[in-house]
Amino acid sequence: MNSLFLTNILNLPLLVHLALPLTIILVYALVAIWGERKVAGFIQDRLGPMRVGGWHGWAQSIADLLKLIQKEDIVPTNASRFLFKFAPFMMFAASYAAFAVIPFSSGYIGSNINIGVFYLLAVTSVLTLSIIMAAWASNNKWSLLGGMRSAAQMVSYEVPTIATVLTVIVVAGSLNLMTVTEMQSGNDILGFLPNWFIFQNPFLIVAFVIFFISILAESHRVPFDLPESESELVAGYQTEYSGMRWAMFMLAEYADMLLLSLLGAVLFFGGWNSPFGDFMGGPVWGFFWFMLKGLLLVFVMMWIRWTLPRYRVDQLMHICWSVLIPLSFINLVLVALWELIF
Amino acid sequence: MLTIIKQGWSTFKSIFTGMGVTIRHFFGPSVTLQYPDERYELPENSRAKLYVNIDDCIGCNLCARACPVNCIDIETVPATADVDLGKTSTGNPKRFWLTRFDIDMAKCMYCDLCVHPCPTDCIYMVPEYEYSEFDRTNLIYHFSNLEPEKIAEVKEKAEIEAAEKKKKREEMQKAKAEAARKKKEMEAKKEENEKSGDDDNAPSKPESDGGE
Amino acid sequence: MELTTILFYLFAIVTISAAAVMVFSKNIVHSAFALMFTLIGVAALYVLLYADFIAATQLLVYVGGILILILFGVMLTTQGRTFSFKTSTVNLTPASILSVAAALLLIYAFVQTDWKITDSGVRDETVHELGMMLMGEYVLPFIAVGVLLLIAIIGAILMSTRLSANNDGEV
Amino acid sequence: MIDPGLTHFLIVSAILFALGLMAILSKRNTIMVLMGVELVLNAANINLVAFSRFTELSLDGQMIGLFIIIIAAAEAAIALAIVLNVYNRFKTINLDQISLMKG
Repeated sequence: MNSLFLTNILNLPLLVHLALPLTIILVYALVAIWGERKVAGFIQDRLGPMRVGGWHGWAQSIADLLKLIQKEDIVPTNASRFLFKFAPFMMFAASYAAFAVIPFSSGYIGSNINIGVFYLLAVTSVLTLSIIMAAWASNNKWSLLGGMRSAAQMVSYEVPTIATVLTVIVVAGSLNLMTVTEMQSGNDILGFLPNWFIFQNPFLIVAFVIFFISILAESHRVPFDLPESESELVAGYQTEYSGMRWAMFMLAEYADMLLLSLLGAVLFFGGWNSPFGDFMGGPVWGFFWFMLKGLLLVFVMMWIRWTLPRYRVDQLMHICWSVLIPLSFINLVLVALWELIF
Repeated sequence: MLTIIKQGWSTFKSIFTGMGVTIRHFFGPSVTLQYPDERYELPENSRAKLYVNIDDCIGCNLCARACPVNCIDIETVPATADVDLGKTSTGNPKRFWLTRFDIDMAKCMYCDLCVHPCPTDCIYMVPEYEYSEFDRTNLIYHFSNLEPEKIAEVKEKAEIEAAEKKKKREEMQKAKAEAARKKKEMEAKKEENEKSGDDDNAPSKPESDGGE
Repeated sequence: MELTTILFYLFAIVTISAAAVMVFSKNIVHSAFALMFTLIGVAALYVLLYADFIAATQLLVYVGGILILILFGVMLTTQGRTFSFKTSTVNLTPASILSVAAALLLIYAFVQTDWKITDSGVRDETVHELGMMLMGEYVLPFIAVGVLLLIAIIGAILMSTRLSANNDGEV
Repeated sequence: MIDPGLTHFLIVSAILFALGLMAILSKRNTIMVLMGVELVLNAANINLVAFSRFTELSLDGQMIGLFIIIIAAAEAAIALAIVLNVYNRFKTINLDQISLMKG
């Protein structure tokens, strides 16, 4: 396996590498949007979409997509046209680019570079800028407020995210997500538990909790969905968008959600490793396990969405700066000590 | 430090409690209906759409008077003497042609006040709630079951009869007036006679009213 | 022609044209977003130079940090409610003469110099080596930079808090 | 097109440097000047990384580039805090208008 970014790009069957994560994202987004509505329905003792496509309305997202494609593409009169049109694509490009370093199974990773996680975090930080871009270009005060909130939120929560990712990196000793996953194979802990990082070190459980809260905030999920809090800001930075551009935003948000969930699955839950040792191993089952873990985390995100109310902006910042950040740094030190001693 | 830990613990506890509640509902049964496929059955005495059993209506107008929003509009024509409209199922004789019995459900406020005064229990609410329309005028329900020709015929007949009756009554009144005048004259005469003393004519019994 | 060559020219053009847009744009927010393209282009150039760690750092620090700071600065310091944040240009002639002269001089120097090129070729594992160097040879600058960052954070926080405390005061 | 060598990268950096200089010299807005400074720093950084690729400087060049990025971050934070203070004091960040010493 080539370890360098550039040579990797040059050697591969480019189209396959481009198409594979894109297909995964698109299919996932269709399923997840339908699934989110179903989860919402079930939790509220409803059934959710039931009509399109027969069994439990499975074709609802496809119908929605077709509707969105047909919609008129509206650009506000006083908007900054180029930035307005460019922002959704940039946002999707940023979250799509980050999928390059996710090891989908033992047989497939987009680019097996050494700086894996670091690259992922760097690329996703572009998301923030594209949100500000969309917000400012819309020339709408709700958009701008939502965008500014979002920027503040994402920049703040990047700190605990990176700190918790760092704790895992301290344990694993590698930034390469493939290597990190390979280190978690086997079922040795207490004889039956898989060798996942979350079971290896008690402080990594704390790290996972912090990480999960931070990715909730980073992907703008309830209870941290202040950038688009409907009751205050209409729809935040998406207010002026319609049709396909709005769909791009939704796609990017869902892709971001999946990306961070998959990152959590790689870092804490053993990536594509089967929970039963060699049973149901291999690349294809690896992909199945990996997506299962990622989608479970996505499901928990949806579950939380229909449980908790939204935080206030100051509470949000308080949670980040005076709880999560100190806790994550203390936790980093404790994890390092644990690794040193045992 | 201790308070912070306590606070954190209570935070997590409450979050997990809430999540427990939601997951229970997640696996619980749905309480909604798939509307166009399934429908909710309203109880029998629910207040929904108004219905008039026109065969039982005697045209007494009580419901229209009871209605606070004037959504019931009734026009009746008295039946002529030669037709017998029969009786209602409750035994009341019907004496009017119901040429119009319109209920404007757009105005109706489902107060149920029109139902109770009805002597024959012919106006009541039925448990039906799907009657939305695109045009407001479609919400005016016409309960009268007479065809326009019949209505015209009935009206004509009624008019003729009314005219006859009127004539009769006029005549009668005239007769009455005549009788009264005669009586007066007679009385005056009698008085005169009494004064004179030789008249012993009994006062004639006034003619009774000729109306049926 | 190799793909790297095409990529180099592509990113060089993107970098330079975005920088030009940044300098000559009338609207300061447009300038900031043009700067973003420049920074991403520079990051791509780093990748072409086999410096993947620096490239990612560039993205994380510049695009995800400094640029957002700059945008916040723009939003917080622009008076009025106008959507267009205009900036004026002064000293256009001397400035352009000076910068064109600087560019020509630098290019002349770069082209004329006989560089001693030792192509190190494809380099694996810059992260590992960089980490070793940071903890070995460069440990003193590393600590110094850490202290500098800490001071910068404290200073920035202090200045901003004084700002909000003095908001309605005498300053 | 020739394969990019050291000189190509240096030329790109030279042009970036000139554009940064242009922004510093010709703009009145403090934040625009700051952005010009970032451009100049990036130009220097490209040079260093290019040297590390093509000359004996090796990884030391990248190391210095890393330090420059870190210091640029610190500089931007402090500079923007200063700009905010200046704005609070003068209600403008136009460099020509915030001079107290009328010379």
